[in-house]
Parts: sequence; structure tokens; C-alpha cells
Amino acid sequence: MGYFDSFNDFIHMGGHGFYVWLCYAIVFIGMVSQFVLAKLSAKKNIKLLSQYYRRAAARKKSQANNDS
Amino acid sequence: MAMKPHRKKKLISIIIGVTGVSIVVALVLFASEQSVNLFQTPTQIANGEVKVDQVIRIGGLVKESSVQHIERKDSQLETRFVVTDKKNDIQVTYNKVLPDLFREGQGVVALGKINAQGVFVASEVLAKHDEEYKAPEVLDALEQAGHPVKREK
Amino acid sequence: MKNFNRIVTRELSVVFRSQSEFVYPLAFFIMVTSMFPLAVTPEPAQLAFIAPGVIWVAALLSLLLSLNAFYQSDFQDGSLEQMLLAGVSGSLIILAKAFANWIVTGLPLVLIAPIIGVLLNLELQANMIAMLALLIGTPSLCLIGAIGINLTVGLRNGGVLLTLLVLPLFIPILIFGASAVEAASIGKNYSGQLAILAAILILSLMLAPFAAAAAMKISID
Amino acid sequence: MWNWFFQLASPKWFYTIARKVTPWLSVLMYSLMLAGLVLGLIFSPADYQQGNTVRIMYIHIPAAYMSMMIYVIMAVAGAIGLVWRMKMAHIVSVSCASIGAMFTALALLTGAIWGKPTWGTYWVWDARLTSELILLFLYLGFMALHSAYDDKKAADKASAVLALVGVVNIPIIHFSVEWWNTLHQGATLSKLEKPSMDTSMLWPLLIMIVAFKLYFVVTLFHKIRGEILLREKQASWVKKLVADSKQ
Repeated sequence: MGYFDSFNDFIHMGGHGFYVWLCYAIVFIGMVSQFVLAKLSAKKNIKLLSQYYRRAAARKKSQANNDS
Repeated sequence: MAMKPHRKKKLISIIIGVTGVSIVVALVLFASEQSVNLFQTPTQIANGEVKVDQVIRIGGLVKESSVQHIERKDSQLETRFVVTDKKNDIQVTYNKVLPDLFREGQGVVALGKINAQGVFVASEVLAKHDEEYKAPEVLDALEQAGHPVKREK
Repeated sequence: MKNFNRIVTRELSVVFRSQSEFVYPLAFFIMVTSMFPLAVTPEPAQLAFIAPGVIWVAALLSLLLSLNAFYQSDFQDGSLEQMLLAGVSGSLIILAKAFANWIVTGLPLVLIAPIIGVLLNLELQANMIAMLALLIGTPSLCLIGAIGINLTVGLRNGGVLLTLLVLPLFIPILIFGASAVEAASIGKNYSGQLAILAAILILSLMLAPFAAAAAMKISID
Repeated sequence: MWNWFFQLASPKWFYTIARKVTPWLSVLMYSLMLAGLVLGLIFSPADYQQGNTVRIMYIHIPAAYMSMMIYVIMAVAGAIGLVWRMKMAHIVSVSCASIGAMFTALALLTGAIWGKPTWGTYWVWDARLTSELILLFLYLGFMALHSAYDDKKAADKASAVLALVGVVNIPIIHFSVEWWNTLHQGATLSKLEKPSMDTSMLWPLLIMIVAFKLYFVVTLFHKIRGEILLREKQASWVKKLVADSKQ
């Protein structure tokens, strides 16, 4: 299939397999982790904000109670 | 004719800016005319511009069919080759592992000194083919990512 | 111009009253450069080979060291804010302060460099070029450093951050400065490097005061 | 034209558009990424000199390209933020930094790994390597400065100033390191004909470059959305959005 004769050849990469696969692994890890972190940040912030609003509302309420 | 103060200020800053930029351009042009390459060509060495035992870089092409691998008396492997700029040659010796891209007819830059016999003893040899490095600009990048031209002999 | 003179004289009088600002960077420069023969090798040829780099790196670091003392007190006692309120332009203040900083820290380095050069076995020609390159290069260091210090002056651990921000910006000056000295020491043409250093100086004179003044206003707010 | 510009400046508008566009861009990115990988790893030939290590190029060149492009975007956005006091521009600028730093680090690492089999050394103080390393320092400085300020507005302005200073410096750095240590002279001598590139290698590279750009846009949009929510927490539309998302 493709350029390589066998799957072994594909892994081996003419003796340079280590370097090629190491590069692809590093790039994969870097890009995926950056992507996941970015994707989670919006969700995480929504959760953070809902807590923040709840606390802010609670503070307002207790203040109103104290005042009266 | 009297000028309003803020106009005058603006004019002065424009004049300063224009003179500044033109001086910078002139200086950079002047500098690029000076030969400031940090490596010498074999011709410069042939002209006696380099002293013995002075650490320098030389740059040029590895001469065709000049590479020899020799085992020295102290059983260390040594590579000898000739670096040329198509006008003059210089003999180089090196006793470490050569990079993969070191090939006859390719560009090479070596760091080392010239000994009393006029041989360049290299402590580092960097061989690079022309597209060795990938520029960020797309066009350069395209040129550079390994161009399968016919293998030269 | 009047304002410029006033700020410069004020800075200088402050510095000469408390001489530590003036002495510490110089002492640092001398001590760091004298570490190299002890740490690397006392062999004269090797020393001459590393001398351009050593002198320039040490000069860079001692200028970096001087920045904090030169700007911090003015921020803390509010004198910068007052000057700005009095209508003095921010870039003029920076220009004057950077000039004073250079007189106090840069110029002594330029003057002491030949002695260090002799200790490091630099030849006379290279030594003179080292001095000349420092003379053209150090003012740019003061100007670029002014940007960095004005960005970090109000921060808690600003010192380390300052190093991180400013050193990458110093690199071109380091490279051309050291390479001018190196070229002179092997008898090659060095005028190209000096021309580039001069070009960098003019660029920093034109741009750095504005950037540093913007940074100063951010730090004051 | 100006209308559009100011609409872009509104965080709410940007948030909604980014949310609508991102899924489509993601699909495009995934398919291009897959196509590029299959073509680059399996169907393209090995280089006549470098052998299979040439396959590293298909990720290395796009990463290096992005590292430069993102810095410029970051600086331009910072400048717009400083001049027009536009909230959105600062958000873009700040969100760029960590993606750019990552691409710079990846370009350096893959370049170093590529260097080992081809030159016999992981690292050479060559012009391109050195300027890329300094670019990484500039990114790290930007991020460190931004996080050092407690006040977000001051942080935005300060780091924008730094990004602009850095962008002036980048050509100078590039020029200086090239002058200081470059091996190009030897190379130009051997460049008898202009190197051309086989289309079997050109395609995977082009596809990967576009895929990396899409990756950047998608990741940036995610980051920007997160940032907008935090910064606009007092806005009523954010409150409504958070309330809606709970159900």
C-alpha cells in the first residue's frame, strides 16, 4: 500500500522510524492537549460563572436580610 | 511666516523621522556592502588572509571524488576531503562522525584551524544541502521540503 | 530641551549622592569578566578567543542590573506621575532618564572595558574596537531596557520577569557587538557590524521612548 | 465596512458567530488533517537525500510557519487594542499567545529531531534555529508579563506593548543571527538549478499547512469564547447564556 511494501516497512521508515514517529508523537500530544484545554475552557468557565452568579446572588440576599 | 506651535512640532517630528529612517537605511546598505561573512573561502585562504592556528570557519563545496576515509596509526578514523570554491582548494581533515548529508559536490561549512602544513583541521563539519532549512514563508517552504531532483553523481 | 536638561541633572545629582547605583554595576562587570579566566582557562590565546563574548555578555547583564535601581524609586515616590501631570511628555522623560542611566552605568563600562580587554589578552586593535562598539551599543541597551523596566516596575517579582523580557531584545546588539570585536581581533573588516549597531541605536532612539512611555503610563495607572 | 468592524468588536457578536462557525471548521480541519497525514506518511515518496526523514517536514514546516504567523497576528491585534481601545482585539491577542508558543516549541523540537539523522546533531546554532528559539522566549515573555499583572486591563495593554516591541525586533533578530552564523554560503554555491518540488510531496505539505491554519482558528475560537465569558461576566447576555446552559 502506498509507498511502503509492508506494514513493517512503514514502522521502520528505512531506519529513521524512531525520528519520524517521535516527531509525529510530539506534535500530536502538543496539538491535542492544547486543543482539549481550549475546548474545555469555555465549558469550565460556564460552570465557574454559574457558581459565581449563585454566590453573588446569595451575598445580595443576605445583605438585603441584614439591612431590613 | 509664523507657524502655529503644534504645526511646528509636527513638522519637526516628521523631519526627525525621515532623517532617522534614511540614516538607518544608509547604514544598513553600507553594512551589507562590507563582506562580513564569518567564514572564509578557499580563495581567501590561498591569498594568505588567514593566520596559522587561528580558529576560523571555512565554507565551500566538497570537491568531487576527494573524500578519503583513512585509519590513522593510533587507530582513529580520519576523513580527508578537499573544499573548493571552484577557484582554489583546501585540504581538510576531520576525525568525527560526518552528518548524513555530507556528500561530494555539496556545500559544507567547517570550523577549525589551519596547521603548519596548510591543512585545515576541522573540529566541526556541517554539511548542508541547499534546501537544508525550512523557511516559514510558504514559497520557500515548498521549495525546501526535499526536492526530488535527479541524484547527482 | 529645558525639561530634558532638568531631568538629567536631577537624575545625576540623585545618583551621585548615593553612589551605590554607580558602583555596583561596574563592580559586577569587573567581577564577572574576571571569573572567566578562572572558570574557563587562563591560557592567553583561548582567553582572547572568548573575550569579545565575555565582555559583551557582562556589559549586558550589568546594564540590566542597573535598571531597577534607576526607575523604581521614581515610581514609588510618585515623582514620575507628577512630571506627567505637569505636562512633560512621557517619551522625553524616558529619553532623559535613559541618557542619565547611560552616563552613570554605560559610560563607565565603556571606559573600563579596555582594561578588562587587556586582562583577557585582547590585542590593542580589538580592544579599541570593543570600546567603540560598546560606545555605540550600550545606549541602545539603556533605551530598550527602559521599555522592559517600565513594563515590570510595579510588579511583585518584576526582577526575574525583566530579565525574561529584555534579554531576547538585547540579542541583536550582543551579536553585532561581539562580532565586531571578533572581526577586529582576527584582522578583518568590522565597519559593517559597527554600522548596524549605529542603525540599531538610531532605531531605538526613535522608537523605544514611545514604547517605554506607553509602558510607563500603564504602570502608573 | 466600519459597521462590520465594530460588530466584530462586540464580544457578544463574536461569541455567537464563533459558536456557529466552529463545528464546520472543525470538520474541515479533521478531514484535511487526515488527508495530509495519509498522503504524507503513506503515499508520498522518500526524499532522494533525506530518505524517510523528509516526512517530518509535513508537520515541521506548517508548525514553523504558524509560529511566525501567530506572532504577527498577536502583535497586530495588540496594536488595534491599544489604538482603538477595542476589548475584542486584546482578547484575540492574549488567546493567541499559548497556541503560538506551542507551535514554536513544536517547530524547534521536530527540527532538532530531524537534525539528528540528517546532520548528526540535534542542535546547531544556526540562524533559523536561533531566531526560532528567541521567538519562543518572546512568546514566554508575553505570557509571563500578562499573567504577572493583577489588573486585566493593564495586563492587556502592557503585553500589547511588548508584542509590538517584539515584532519590530523580529526582523532584526533574523537578520543578525543570519549574519552571525549561517551556512547558506556553501549552499548557494551548489545551487546550480533552482530546486523544484515533486507534486507527490507538495500536496501533503500544502494540505497540512491549510489544516494547521484551520487548527489554529478553531483552537483560537475556543479559547476566545472561554475568555469572553470570563471577561463579560457582568453582561446580561452572559448571565442568560449560563442560566440556559444549566438546563
